[in-house]
Amino acid sequence: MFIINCPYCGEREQSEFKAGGEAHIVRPKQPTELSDDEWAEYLFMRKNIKGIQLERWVHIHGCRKWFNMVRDTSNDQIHAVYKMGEKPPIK
Amino acid sequence: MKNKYSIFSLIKNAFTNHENWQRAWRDPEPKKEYDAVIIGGGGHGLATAYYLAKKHQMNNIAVVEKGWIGGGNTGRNTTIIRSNYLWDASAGLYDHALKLWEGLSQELNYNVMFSQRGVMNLAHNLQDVRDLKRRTHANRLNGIDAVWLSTNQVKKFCPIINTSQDIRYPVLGGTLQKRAGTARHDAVAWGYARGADEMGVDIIQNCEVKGIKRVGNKIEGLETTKGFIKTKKVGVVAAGHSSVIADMAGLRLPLESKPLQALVSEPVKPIIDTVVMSNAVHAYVSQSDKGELVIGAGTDDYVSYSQKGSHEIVEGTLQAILELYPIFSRMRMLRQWGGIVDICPDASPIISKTSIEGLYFNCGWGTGGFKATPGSGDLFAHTIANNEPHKLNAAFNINRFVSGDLVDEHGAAAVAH
Amino acid sequence: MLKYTTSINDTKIFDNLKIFETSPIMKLIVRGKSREFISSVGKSLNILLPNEPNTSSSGANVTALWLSPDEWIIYANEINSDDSNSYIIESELINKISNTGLGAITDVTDQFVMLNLTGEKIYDLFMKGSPFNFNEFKKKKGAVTQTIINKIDVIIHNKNDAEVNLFVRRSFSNHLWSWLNDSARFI
Amino acid sequence: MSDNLRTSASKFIDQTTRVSFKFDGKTYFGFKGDTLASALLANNVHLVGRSFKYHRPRGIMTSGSEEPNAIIQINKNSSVTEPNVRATEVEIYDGLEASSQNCWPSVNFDIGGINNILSPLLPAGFYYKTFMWPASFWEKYEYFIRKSAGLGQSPTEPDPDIYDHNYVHCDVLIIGGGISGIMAAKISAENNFKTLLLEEKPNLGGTTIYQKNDYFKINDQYSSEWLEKEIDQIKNLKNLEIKTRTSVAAYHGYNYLLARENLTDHLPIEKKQNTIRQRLLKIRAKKVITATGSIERPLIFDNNDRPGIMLSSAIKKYADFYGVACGKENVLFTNNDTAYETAISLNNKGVKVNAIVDIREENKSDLTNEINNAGIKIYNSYTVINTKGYKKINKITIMKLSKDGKTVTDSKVDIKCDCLGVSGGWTPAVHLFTQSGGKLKFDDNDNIFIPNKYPSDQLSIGSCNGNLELEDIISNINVSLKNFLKIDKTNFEKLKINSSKSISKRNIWLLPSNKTVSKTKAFVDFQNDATAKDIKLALREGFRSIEHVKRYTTTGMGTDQGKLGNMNALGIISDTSNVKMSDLGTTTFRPPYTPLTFGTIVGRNVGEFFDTFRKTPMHDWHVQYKAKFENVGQWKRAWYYPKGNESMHDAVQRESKAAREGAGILDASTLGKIDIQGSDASEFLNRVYTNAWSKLAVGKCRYGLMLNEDGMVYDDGVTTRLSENHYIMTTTTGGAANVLGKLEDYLQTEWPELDVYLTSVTDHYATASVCGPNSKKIISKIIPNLDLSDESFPHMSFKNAKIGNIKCRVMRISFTGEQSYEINIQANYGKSLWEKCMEAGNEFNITPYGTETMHLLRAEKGFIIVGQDTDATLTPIDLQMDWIVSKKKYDFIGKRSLYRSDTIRDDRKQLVGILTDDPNEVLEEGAQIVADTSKKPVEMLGHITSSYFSPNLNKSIALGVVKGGKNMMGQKLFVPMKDKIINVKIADPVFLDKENKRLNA
Repeated sequence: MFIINCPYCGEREQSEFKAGGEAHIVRPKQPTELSDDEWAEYLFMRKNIKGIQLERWVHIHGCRKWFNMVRDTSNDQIHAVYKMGEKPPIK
Repeated sequence: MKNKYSIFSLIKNAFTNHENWQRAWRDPEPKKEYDAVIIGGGGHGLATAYYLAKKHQMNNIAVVEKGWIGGGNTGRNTTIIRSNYLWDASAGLYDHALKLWEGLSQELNYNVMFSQRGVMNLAHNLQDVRDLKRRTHANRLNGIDAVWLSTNQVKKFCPIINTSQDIRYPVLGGTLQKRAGTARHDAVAWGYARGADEMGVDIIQNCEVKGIKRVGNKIEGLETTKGFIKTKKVGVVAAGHSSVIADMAGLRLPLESKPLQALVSEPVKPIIDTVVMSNAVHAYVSQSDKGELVIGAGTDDYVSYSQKGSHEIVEGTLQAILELYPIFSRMRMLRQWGGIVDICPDASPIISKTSIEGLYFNCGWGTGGFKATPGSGDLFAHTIANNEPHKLNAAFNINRFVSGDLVDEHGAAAVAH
Repeated sequence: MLKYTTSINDTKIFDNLKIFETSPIMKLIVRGKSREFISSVGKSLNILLPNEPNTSSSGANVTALWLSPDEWIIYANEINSDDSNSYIIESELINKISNTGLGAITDVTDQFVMLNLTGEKIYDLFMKGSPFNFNEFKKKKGAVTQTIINKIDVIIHNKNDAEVNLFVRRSFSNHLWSWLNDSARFI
Repeated sequence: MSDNLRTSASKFIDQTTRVSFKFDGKTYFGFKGDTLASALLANNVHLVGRSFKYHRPRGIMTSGSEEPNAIIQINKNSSVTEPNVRATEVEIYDGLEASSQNCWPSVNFDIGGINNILSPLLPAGFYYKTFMWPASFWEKYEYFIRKSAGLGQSPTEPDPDIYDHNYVHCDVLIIGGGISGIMAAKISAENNFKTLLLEEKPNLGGTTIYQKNDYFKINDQYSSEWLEKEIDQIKNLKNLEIKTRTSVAAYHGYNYLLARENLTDHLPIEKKQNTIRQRLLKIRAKKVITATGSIERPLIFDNNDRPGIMLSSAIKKYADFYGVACGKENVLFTNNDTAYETAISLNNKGVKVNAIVDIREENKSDLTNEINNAGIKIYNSYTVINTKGYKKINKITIMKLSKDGKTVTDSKVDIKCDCLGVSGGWTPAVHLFTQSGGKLKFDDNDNIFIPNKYPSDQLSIGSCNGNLELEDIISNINVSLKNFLKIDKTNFEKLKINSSKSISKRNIWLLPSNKTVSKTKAFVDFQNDATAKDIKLALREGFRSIEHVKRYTTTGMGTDQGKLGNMNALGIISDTSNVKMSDLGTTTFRPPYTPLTFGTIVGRNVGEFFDTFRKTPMHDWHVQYKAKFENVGQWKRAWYYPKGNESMHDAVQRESKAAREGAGILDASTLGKIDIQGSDASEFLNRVYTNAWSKLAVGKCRYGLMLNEDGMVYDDGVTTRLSENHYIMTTTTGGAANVLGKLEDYLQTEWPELDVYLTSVTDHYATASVCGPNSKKIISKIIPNLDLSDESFPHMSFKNAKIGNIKCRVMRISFTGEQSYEINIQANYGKSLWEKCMEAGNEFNITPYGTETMHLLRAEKGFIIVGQDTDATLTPIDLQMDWIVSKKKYDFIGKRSLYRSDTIRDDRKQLVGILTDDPNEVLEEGAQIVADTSKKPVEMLGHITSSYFSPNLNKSIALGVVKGGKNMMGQKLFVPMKDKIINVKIADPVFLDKENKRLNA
C-alpha cells in the first residue's frame, strides 16, 4: 500500500485514494468534429507505460480533490504529485 | 515421438533410474530468419506456435520469451476453466477452447490434469439473479451446459457454502457448468512447448525483444537481446507487456495493465471438490490436487508492472471467503503473489491483425485468459497463417473500439474471471 | 407536530472512553474560492475560516473545519431546539454568500451525525479501523482530518485533549456505532 | 518410549509446573515453557509424522518456524481443530491434544508407506507423464491422488475465536529480538525514536540467551549473561514497545508490514474464551531494521531424513534452553564450527557424543581443542554415505572424501547413534528483505546470499546481513546504525569481545557416496520429498530456470516454503549445470514468511461487519411492520410488506392495486441527492445530461438521462430548479456515489472554469413518496396551507413548505404514473413524517409499498430502471428515448459516441414491450427472445429485462431488448425455455394510461 502525498492534505495512506488512469488526456473541445478513429484514440487508447507514468488520482476519502502523480509503474515508486492544471515537474 | 510418455515409459525408465529421459524441449540459439516469430512464451504463445506448426505447417518459427516459459500469468493464475459466457462471440470463443481442453492431455501426450469438477457462479442480489439467469438461457441456446441452481441446489452441490439467508449478502442461487473445471497451469505451458519443439519450433528463453524493425508498413524483424531476428510475421502474446511491445511498433492499444493477486492455503485433505465463483462479493475458490485452497483476488485500480498488489485486495477477498465459508477461518495462507493483467475497456480480448502488415496481437485477456489458452492459440495461429481472422475470433478485432461494436462482458456480467 | 428522531440517541461508557451523539447541531457546508468570500464568511460568523489544511477555527457560536481548499463544514457550538430547522446563521450566509454569487451554502445538519468521544482510549479505538496516523494529530488541539474508520468516511475534529467530535453520514452511523462499540470491548 | 531425556534444569523451563498433553491419543507430561517438540523429545518421541509423497517416517528436525517434518494437527473439536501446525512452535498447555497427519491407520504403521517401495515409479513430475489413458479416467485417478495428497484436516465447523486488527505507526520497527535486535532497539529508543521491537518466539535473546561457552564472551561475561542485563534494561525504555510471540508475515512497499500477534494459543483452554486469539498489526514504519537471524542448513546425503536426524543447532537449543537431550548416543556431522559448540554443550551436560564427522580436512580453532580434551573423536575429511533405522536412526556409515570432494575413498566405518546432528552452514533469513523488493548478492566465501540494494529506508543487521560471528555482528551494528539513524555514537562501542573464529571452510552441496546419485534418496526438500536426483532429473529434462526446477520438483513449495531446502537446491543446480550461484539467483520469496491464519487477515470484518450497511430514517418503522428487505448497493431497502403469511407475489399484487386505487407510500430516501449551486449550474447540467436545461423554469422538475463518454446509459433521475442558480439532482440509489464522483471529476479536470459547487445531501433528507388517486387529499391533510391545485402545483413542479415549524420540499413527480407527491424533509423528522402520512392516509387505505411493487408500477408505465433494463451496452436511442437526446446541444457527455458506425446502426437491440399470448404466463427475467427456433444454434435477438403480472391490467407484462425491435411492433416471437416455448409479441412498452390522465387527475 502506497503512501500518497495529497497536494492539499499531505501524506495519507493509499486506501484514502482512488486511481483515475493516464493523465493529460484532454477531452476534445469539439468532439463532433472528430473522426471515429480520433474519438476512439481519446476514448480508449492508452499509453499504459512501463516506467515513469503521469496519472490521475483523487483523494476520494479526504478532500475529494483530483490531482496528478508521477509514478514509476515498474516499481511503484512515486516521484512527485502536482495539482490539476499544473505542468508536470520535469523528470 | 522421441520419448512418448506413458506408464510403460515410466516403468522402462525406472530400470535405468530415470537417467535416460530426453529433454522436454531444446534450448536453441535463434536462427537468422524465421517465417514467423511469436513474442511471449506463455501458454497462449506456445499454443499459438504449436498450432501454427501442427495445423498450418509453419515449422520454421520461433517463440521468444524474455524470461522462462510459463513464468507469467500462465504460472500465476487460479486455473479456472469455463465457457458459460453471455455473448455469442464469447461463448463461441471459450467453448471452442473448452472442447480443445477436453482432449488436450492426449493431444499433447502430457497430462495437463484438466479436471471437469464443475464451476458454480453465485448470485447475491436480485440483479445477480437476473444476470445469471440471462446467461444460462443464452448458454443453453448456444449449446453450453450451464444450468440455474436454487439456493438449496447450491448447498447440495457444495455443502460447505454458508447459504443462510441472514448473512449480509445471502446466496440467492447460482449457475453450474459441469464441463467446466481446472487444469495444472505449468503443465499446459510445458506440454505445448514440448509438442511445438517436437515439430521443430525454436523456443528461445531469456531472449527479450528490444525493438521491432519495419520498412514502411511491413514488419522486417525483431531486435532482441540475442541479436536481430529476421521475420515477416510477428505474433505478440505478451499479456501485461503488450503495450510495451506495441509502443515499439508505434501502436497504441486500448489496454491498461493492472496487478491481479492470488493466494493458496496450506494443503489439506479434500474439503471442496468444485470451483465456486462469486463476482458480487469477490471470492473465487477451488482446491488443487496438492490440497491447497486456490483463491483468486481482484485487481487494483492503478497501472503497475511491479507484480505486486495491495494487501487490502487480499484482505477483502478473504473477508468474502470467510463470509461464504466460515469453516476456513483457521486455515492459513501459505503463499500470495501478483501478476500483471492487461484489461480491455469491454473486458474482452483482442485477437487481431493490426494496421501494420505482418503484426498481430493477442491480448486483453484481463483476469480470465488461462481458460482460453488452447482456443486462443488455435485461432491466433489461424489469423497469422491466413492473415485473416477465423470466424470465431472475428468479433475480437481491434477495430471494434473505433466502430463501437464492443463485446461488453463487463457491462453485462461484472468481472470476467 | 413532527417528532425528532436521531439516528443513535444513545450513550456508551467504557473504561477511559465515553461516546454519545450530540444533537440537534446545525451543520453547514460552505463552499467558495475568492478572498472576498473568505472575508464575507468571516464577518458574518466573526471567525476566520481556516485556510491551513487539516485545521479548524472556533468562534463564540460556531466552529469551522477545513475540508478542502474551497470547502468547510461549520457546526454550532451549542445544540439548538428540535422544533425548528431554520437557522439565523444559515439565512445570513445564504444572503451574504449564495445570493451574491460568492459561493455556496448547504444545510447538512442531518447529513452528518456528530459523535462526541472523550477519554484516554479514543485513539486506541480509532487504531483498530483507521489507517490514519494519529501520532501527531492527537497532540494538536484543533486538528482536523477526513479519513476512514472501518471503511466508513469520517471527519474527526480534535476538540481538546482526550476529546474529539466525529462526523459520519447518517445512513452509515448505525453501522459505525455498533462497530465502535464492538471494538471498545478490546481496548 | 517413556524414558525421560530431561537432563539438566533450565531457567527457561518451569520444572515446578507439570503440563499434561496428548499426542496420538497417548498422554505425556512436559513442563511450562516447553514446546510440543521439546516435550516430545524429552519423552524420547522422535517419530511424529509421515512425508508428503513417500510417507517416510519423519521426526522433529529443527527448533523453530523452519520445521519441515513435525507438522501436526491440533485439537479434535471440529470447529477449532487446526492442520499443519509446527510442533516446534506450539507451546504446550494442559489439555493440549495433538496428532500426526498424513498417515493411516497410524504414524507407526502407515499404509501409505507403500509409496516408498513404489518410489522408483514416482520420480519428479511423474504425474505429467501418465494417468492419461483412458482419457475419461483422469477424474478417477485424480480422486485417489487428492485423497493421498493434502496434509492435515480442515475444520468443518465455524471458528468460535475472535481476531482483531491494529494500525501501528512508528519511527523505527525492529524485526527480531536476538542480540542484534536488542542492541538496535536500545540505540534507537535512547535516541528518541518511537521504536517497536517484534520477536516471533515467546522470549527475547535468540540463540545468544542460552550461550554459555568460554569462547564467546562480552566484557568477560558469558554472552548470555551480558545479554540478559541488556534485556532487563531495555524493558524500561519509554520510547520502546516490545511484542513477543509476534511474527512479521509480510514486508510490502513503503515500509508497510504485516505482523501476527499471537495472544492466546499458548494459554490453557479456559483462558482462551471470549478474547482475541490473534491480532494483525498493520505497521507503517519510517525506518525498518531487519534482524531476523539465520537458519542452519542440513547436509545432503543418502537417507538424510530419518527420525533422529536433526539440525545441530536444534540439538543445542533443546539441550541448553529446554534441558532436553535429543539422544543418548549423539553424533554430529558438519562442515563448520557450530556443531562443535553443540558437542561442547552436550558434553558439559554429560550427554554422550560418540563422534564428530567433519568434511573439512582440518580445523584450527579453540573449539577443536576443547573437543579433543573431552576425548570426542573427530573424523576430518569424512562424509556420511548412508544411515540406518526405519523409524529412528540407529547407525551411520561414513567414508573418506577425495581431495576434490567429488568421490569417497577407503573403507566404510560404521558409527552407532540414536541422534545425528547435521550442520551445513548458515543461511541468512533474507525473506522479508527480498519481499520488500530488496536485491541480493552472493558471497562466495560463506556461500550465502546477502542484502545488497535496499528499496526503502531499511537496514539489515546481524546474521541476516551475513555477519555470522559475534565480533562482526557487533562492530557492524556500531557502524551501520550510526549512519542509518544519523547519530554520532552508539551504546556499544567499547565492548570487550572474545569469540572463537571458524577459520577453515569447505562446502559441498551434494555429498558424494559410493552409490550413483540416481540410486540414492538424498532429501533436499524434506516435506515435499524432493531429492537431489529429482533436481538432476529436472535439469536433464531441460528445466533450466530455477523457477522451472522448483515447480517441476516442488522443491521449496511445502509449508516451510523452502527455508531449509532452497539453498541446497540452488547449490546442486549450480554444480550440475555449471552456472555460478550469483548468475542463478534465488526463487522469489513470497509473503507470508510463515503461514498466516485467514481469520487473522480478516479480523473482525466478519458477520455483521463483513460489509457496511446503510439505513434510512424510516428503517425502524419498516422493521416494525415486518418488511422484507432487499440489498441495493450497501442500502437496506424495504422490498415488500407481507401481511400475516402472505406470499411475496400476493403482497406485491395487493400493494400495486392499492397504489393505483387508493394510495401508496414509498420510502425513497435512498435515492442520491446532489445539491448543485453556482452561476454556471444550468450550463453544467447541459453538459452532463442528454437534454437541455437552460430553459427549465424555477420551481420546475425535469427528468434527465446521463451517459458514459462511450454513449451508454449511465444513470437517470429527476432534477429540480430551486432557484436561478440552485438545483437539486436525484440519482439512482446504487449510482449516487459514482455519479457525484464522475461529476466532480469533470468539474475539476475538464471544466474548472465553471462556477459550480456540488454537495451530497443524500443523508440530509428523508423522502416519503405518496402516490395514488388520494395522494392529494393526504398531502393536504398534512400540509393544510399548501396550495395543491393543478394550476399552481402541476405535475413536474416543486414547492417549499412547512410542517409545523419544519421546512420541507414537496416535489410533484411520479415514477408510478399515478398522481404523486414526494416530501423531502430533514432526516431526523423522516420517521415522524412517515407516521403522519400513514395516519392521514388511513381513511384512504394508504398502503406502504416496497421496491418490488415500485418496479412493477413503473413497468406498467414503461419507465426504465437503469441497471435492470440497461446493462452498459444500450444508448438512449436503443431505449427508444430519442426524445430526451437534444439535437440542438453542441455537446454533452457521450454525445460523440452515439454517432459511431456501429452505434448508429438500426439493427441494434432496442427496448420494447413484450406481451405473452397467454395473459397468465409471466416470463422469466433474463429469458432469451428468438424469431426462429428451428436452426441451431438459435439466433438470439435479445432478452427479457423486466417481467411482472400486472394486477391493474390483469395480465402479464414485460419489457425486453430485441434486435431491431422498434420496427417490429406487433411481430410474433418466441421465448424458448428449458421445457417449453412461449409465444410472445412485441408491444408498446407503455402498457397503462398512455395519455397520462392519471398523473393530472
